[in-house]
Amino acid sequence: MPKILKFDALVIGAGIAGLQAALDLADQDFKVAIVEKDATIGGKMIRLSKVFPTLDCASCITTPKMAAAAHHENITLFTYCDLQSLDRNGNGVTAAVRQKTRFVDEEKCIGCRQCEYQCPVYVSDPEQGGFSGRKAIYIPFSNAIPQIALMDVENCTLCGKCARVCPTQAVNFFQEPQDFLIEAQTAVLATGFEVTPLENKQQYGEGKIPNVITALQMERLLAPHGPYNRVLRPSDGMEPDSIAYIQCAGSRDKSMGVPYCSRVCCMYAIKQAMLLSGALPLADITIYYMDIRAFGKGYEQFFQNAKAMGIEFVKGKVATISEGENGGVRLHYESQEDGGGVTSAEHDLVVLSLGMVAGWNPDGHCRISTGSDAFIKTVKPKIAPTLTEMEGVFVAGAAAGPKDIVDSIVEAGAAAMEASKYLASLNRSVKAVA
Amino acid sequence: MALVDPEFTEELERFGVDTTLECFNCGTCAAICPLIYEHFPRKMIRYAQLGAKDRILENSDDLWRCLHCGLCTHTCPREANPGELILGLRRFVIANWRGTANV
Amino acid sequence: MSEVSEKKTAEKEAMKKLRAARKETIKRAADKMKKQKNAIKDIKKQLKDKAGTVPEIAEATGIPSSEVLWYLAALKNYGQILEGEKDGSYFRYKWAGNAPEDPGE
Amino acid sequence: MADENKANESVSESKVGVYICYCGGNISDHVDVEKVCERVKKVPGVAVARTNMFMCSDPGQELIMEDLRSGAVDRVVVASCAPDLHETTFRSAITRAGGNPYIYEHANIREQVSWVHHGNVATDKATRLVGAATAKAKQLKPLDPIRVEAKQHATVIGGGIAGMRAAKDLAARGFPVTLIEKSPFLGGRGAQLDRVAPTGEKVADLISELAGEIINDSAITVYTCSKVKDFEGFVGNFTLRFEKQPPQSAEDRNKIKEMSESGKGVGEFIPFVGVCPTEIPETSAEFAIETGVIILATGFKPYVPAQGEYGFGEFEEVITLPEFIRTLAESGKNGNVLEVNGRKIKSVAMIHCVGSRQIPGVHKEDETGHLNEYCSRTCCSATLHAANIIRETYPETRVFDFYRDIRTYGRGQEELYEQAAKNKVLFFRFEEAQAPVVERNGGSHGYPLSVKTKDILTFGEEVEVPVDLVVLAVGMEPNDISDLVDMMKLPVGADRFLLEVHPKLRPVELAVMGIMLAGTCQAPFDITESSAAASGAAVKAAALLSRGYVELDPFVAEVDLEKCTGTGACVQACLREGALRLVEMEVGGEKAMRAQVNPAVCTGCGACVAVCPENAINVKGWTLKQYEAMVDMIVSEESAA
Amino acid sequence: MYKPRHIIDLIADNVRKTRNPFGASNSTINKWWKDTPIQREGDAMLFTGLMYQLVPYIEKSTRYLERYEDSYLANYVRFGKYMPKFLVGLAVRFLASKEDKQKFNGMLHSIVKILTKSSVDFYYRQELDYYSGILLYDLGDIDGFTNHARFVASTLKENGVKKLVTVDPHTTYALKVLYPKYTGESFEVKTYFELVNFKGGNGTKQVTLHDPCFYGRYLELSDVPVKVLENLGIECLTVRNSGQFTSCCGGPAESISPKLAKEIGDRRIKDLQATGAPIVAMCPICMANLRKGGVEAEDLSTLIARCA
Repeated sequence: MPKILKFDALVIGAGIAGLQAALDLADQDFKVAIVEKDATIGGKMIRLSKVFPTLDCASCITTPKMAAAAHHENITLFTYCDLQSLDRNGNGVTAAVRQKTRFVDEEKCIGCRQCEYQCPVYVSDPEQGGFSGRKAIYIPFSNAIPQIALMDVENCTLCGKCARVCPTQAVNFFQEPQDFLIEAQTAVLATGFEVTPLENKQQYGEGKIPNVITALQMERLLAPHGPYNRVLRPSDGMEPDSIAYIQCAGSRDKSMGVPYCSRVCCMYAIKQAMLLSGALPLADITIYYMDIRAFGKGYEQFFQNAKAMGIEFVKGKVATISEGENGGVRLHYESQEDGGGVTSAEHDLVVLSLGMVAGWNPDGHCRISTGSDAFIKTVKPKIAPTLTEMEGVFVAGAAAGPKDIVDSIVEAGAAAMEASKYLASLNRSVKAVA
Repeated sequence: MALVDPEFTEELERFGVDTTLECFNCGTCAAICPLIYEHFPRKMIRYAQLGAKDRILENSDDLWRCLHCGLCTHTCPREANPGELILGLRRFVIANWRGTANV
Repeated sequence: MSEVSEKKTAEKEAMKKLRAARKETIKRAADKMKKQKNAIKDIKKQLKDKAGTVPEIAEATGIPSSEVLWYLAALKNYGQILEGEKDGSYFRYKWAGNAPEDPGE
Repeated sequence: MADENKANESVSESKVGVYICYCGGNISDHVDVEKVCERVKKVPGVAVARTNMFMCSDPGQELIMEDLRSGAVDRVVVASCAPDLHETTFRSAITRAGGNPYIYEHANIREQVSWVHHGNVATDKATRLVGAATAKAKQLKPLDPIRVEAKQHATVIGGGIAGMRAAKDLAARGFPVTLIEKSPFLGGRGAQLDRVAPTGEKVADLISELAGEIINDSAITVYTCSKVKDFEGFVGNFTLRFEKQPPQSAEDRNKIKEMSESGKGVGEFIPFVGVCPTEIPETSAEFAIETGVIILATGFKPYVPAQGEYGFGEFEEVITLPEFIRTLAESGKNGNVLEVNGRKIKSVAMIHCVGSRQIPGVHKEDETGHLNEYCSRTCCSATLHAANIIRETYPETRVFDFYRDIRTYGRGQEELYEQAAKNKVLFFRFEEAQAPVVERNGGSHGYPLSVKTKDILTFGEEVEVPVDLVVLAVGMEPNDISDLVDMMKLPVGADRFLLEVHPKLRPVELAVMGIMLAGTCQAPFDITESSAAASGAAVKAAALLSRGYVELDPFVAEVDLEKCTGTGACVQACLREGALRLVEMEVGGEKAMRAQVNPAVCTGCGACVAVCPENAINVKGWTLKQYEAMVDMIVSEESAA
Repeated sequence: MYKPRHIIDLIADNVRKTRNPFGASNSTINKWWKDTPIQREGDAMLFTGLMYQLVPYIEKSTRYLERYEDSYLANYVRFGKYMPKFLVGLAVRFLASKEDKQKFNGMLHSIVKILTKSSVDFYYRQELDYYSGILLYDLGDIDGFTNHARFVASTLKENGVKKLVTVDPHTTYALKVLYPKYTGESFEVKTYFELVNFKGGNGTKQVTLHDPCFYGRYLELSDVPVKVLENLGIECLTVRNSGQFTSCCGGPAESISPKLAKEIGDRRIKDLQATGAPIVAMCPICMANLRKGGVEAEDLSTLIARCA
């Protein structure tokens, strides 16, 4: 019989939406468990450079929320855990959770990174867009929470150096996954998004054309402790003079099975363009787009500022990308405004503004269905937008459709409100019975 | 330019084309077309949307540049079927020629 | 004393089993590590005396330039490479004099 | 003896820890952080000085906590971004390490240094600021926050969808709520819609449901026809006085008339009017409530086009989208052609971005000198939704859509756009500087108007569309709440909407503590987003009320009774009623008048400090001595390069 | 560029008169079966649609057209229909070389060999083997196409034909997709390579496969030949723009603008030559157009037959 842990509320996903929902519940003195599949909390946001439209550094906003959640007396974090199932159970829900193996004893590890320094194997680091290497035993990144190492067994030679150097004997090659149950009265799904797979658009090279990168990779190039600490072209380390953004590279395109708008790409492209013009003042930056969707508070003004800064906006969807001269990248598009017709342009570095696809499919895990866009279905989208088909289970952030950070945070508050109302209603009925 | 004639897209339905207005003019078809020719085929599609019959007839020869290779249709983000649209316009033009010849 | 050594023997046995079970992964990882070591050695050789750009290092070592950059980034991450002056559109990189030796060597 | 020494020397013995943040490069790109650290180490009283990539991160905070726990430091200076971002972050870290949160001083070397200075100057200025903070930190004394009880009650101002959502949420969570609405009806602007994009739900159903819950909830008291007259107090203890009066505005009277004509009564939804929750008052009355938190949900109003803008006001065939939505809803289907006022409409032009996305130099300011530079977020979907309804209900009515960018960003909205294309809506795209022109048609085409535009989609050629009707997709403007803004000292942005503290850190809170904002008083939102914002505001209120008390920073005036001579100058100077007064007390066996502070009311502005002839009053945590120490340090050589 | 109207009228006229676009009788063009014994009864009828047979004529005549494109002589094309000998005389009597005819006929022989080796129960009746009319469809002469297709479809139906084995993408698309839509008659249509069911063989070499548009996109059959060759031990190298994203050889433009056809063909050849391996095509039009760009592609049929 697996051990059972009891909480008032359960939050699935520790991205910005999940953290905010958990904090809003914990601040009302409810006991909250957060289950996160990744080894660190912080979600996609902690991996970003700066965020629109205020250009705050993403870390400046995310780290305090991460720290607040990690240290909140009412919040318990379960990182590197998979949600196996979520079912209704009496008045509440039961989640079956599997603690994945870090091969490092979580109680013992003090995050000193001795193991990491000693490990002889370099592995391409997804946290750095694959542009740099980490070791086969590692801490995800410097502001990760918790600061616990984990081992990448696929790249481990079992040389044992990490175990020998660990001051607390935390390395455990024999660790097994642990299953446990969380019982709570209510749950919030904040399972987030993934970016549109590159393979969906053959014309854009499927990731095989050098110097064509994704916007999330560009976030890393722009981030303070990015792989190169500056923006360089990955094929040969050249500082690019000309950078292009391809909008709707993973959205609004039925030919790749993503008909909907991903809502954030226009703004993040504009934001990155602004950051780039700061980092590389002499570089030409071009954004190829169909419609600029700067709809949020301050967004249109942000867009107009970018235009005024000299960032070039070209109307037209790029049709194909091909390898150009000397590591350059050639884009083919129809120039609509100057009557130029079909033309092509070469850039040193090209960024695909990929869209959002659902981060988690509830099918087989819980009795909640998804919309035609594969995001979690909501049942009262207008006046109670966080309600799902399952009683007492609410949804927040990009789990219920593409959303930017501001909207995700606000919606997380709304989900927390629904959850706390649900808790209040249960407690009242309990009282009434008593 | 001439007035917009919205009836035309319905006229085109006779020639097997019913997606004329589904195109949102992103330009993918023009850029992916192996011809690399001006704004083709979007230009023709846009004229069809506007009902600019005279423009289509004036430029009708361009329609026969199309290879009917289907790349535009395959990559159209709106599934507006630009390739078939061109084919439909060819039919319209031929009917026009032949109709005119009969007069 | 004997208890300790017993425990050690048991551990050794278990490790042996684990090695056997993960034979293929270990082989793959070890091959990768070997390739990395050679590449790092070559890059280090190039940078021992003078700072170089990515294309220069790639040219001298025969390692594709994108991989050279990857190694430099990874090594820089662990303090073994320093970024130097900019030369045209490229930066020069140098071996960090006081950095600890690569533990893999 | 030893203790006494310690007390006397506490200042010089303070062990200050200085923690300097790289802020990822935000600071370190311009300030040589390591150099600042080296220099600061030499400043007297600095026990340790450390740097970190992100001091606010967990490992960064851990550095501070570890030094406190080990006793290496007992005063903390963090040099990083603006204090409004992270001061509380570091105070709570100190608390977690067992320290008093007020032994903390913040040096802003981002906004005040790295974002405005570059090179050596930046490093030098940062050093001086950190030095000054260190000098002050040495003088800091542990303080206790002021704890005030919070009234277990919430007030929501505005009875639209957002206001109702917030009120219902808080009531369901267990707090009594007062809902104040200035009109006789609940439902707000939402009630003036019909079916809503993209789900096609009827607002009648949505508003009926919410209003029903509000009316039937005994925890919610609704005051309609009511306006706030007076406001005072502070978080947890606000007092609102408001007046309930018989409806006076023409708009309200019209709606009441429509209500009586509809034959519907209290509690029922009346299309394009709303739900009247309670009898309409015939006499005026004043009420006062004491409340712990206030949620503003004062909503928006549609932009009214200027005379002549796209022919508005000149041609009767030019109307706004809200007007059209109502017309469309109320015109009974009668054949395959839309009829408006008995006129057959065979061709409709819809023009986007009217009163939104205005550009200085291109668009004209309104009579108050304002331009709406923002996007109104909802009009694209609303327009396409209306276009679809026309095409699906009246297949012989053509629709022509003139846009700048189609912004169907939300879930299900791009599908609306696609559906419009499938419904054979014809789109034209124009540049902001070359807006479409609406003109009287020569009459040759049998249509009263024509719309001409340079169409980007047609390679910049001019196209002309003859039409019977032009619908202007007008944007949103905030309702005029200047009375509330003045009364409550609410921050307003350049766009005239209420301004949140921070769009991500505190998106639904205002800088005035205890006041939240919900819905379109903050920015244009659709109903989904308004509801989410309202619930988001409610949850902040719930957290505040569920604690039962509010902790305020102890930075309030403090009287040194040994120095006070009771001149009363401070009371005269005090800007906040009730914060300072003279009271009779025994001094040296004699009765005398002395100044006394009410810490819950005092805002720590320091006006009293400036006027006291005896230097007998100080703001805690910001004493004159501390200021002097800072100034001394700034000009001293110790903190110089 | 030639006036499309002239070309269309010419071709439509030819098809109407002779049931093929060249205005020569089918029996003049279709002679490949004469030296190959094939049964006249069986399960599925081999339906060549005359494409392989026509290519040598198309090739020669377009080369002729190419010479006069954009010259004042181009305008005389419109008189072609009044002088049927204009093309017939040039193409059929003089231009199509015996060598070429043998080459393309040889491909059909290979297909027969492949089908036989795959134990397909097929038959051939040259009098029922008609041109599909696809060119008329492509050119937009929907009436001309429909009339011709109805004739072909009803002739086949009348003769009890239900299953067809096709040999080129254009005919396959016409019979499989267009005929049901425009004539109301449906046949069970399979391309010959879908019926290959033998393995092994002697090839370990690599080839560059050029996917025709109709197989790649319209019929989504590109995977099939790759598998067939894989089973024969032949590796198909990755070509830039292939499968559903294949790039046109330029062939379809040849009747209107041979220059354009060549330009597009040359671009495609660059893609194909990038792999370094010999180029294999599976459509007679592609073969001809690649050849114009200087590439002698092998036909899939002869490759399979050779390596089997």
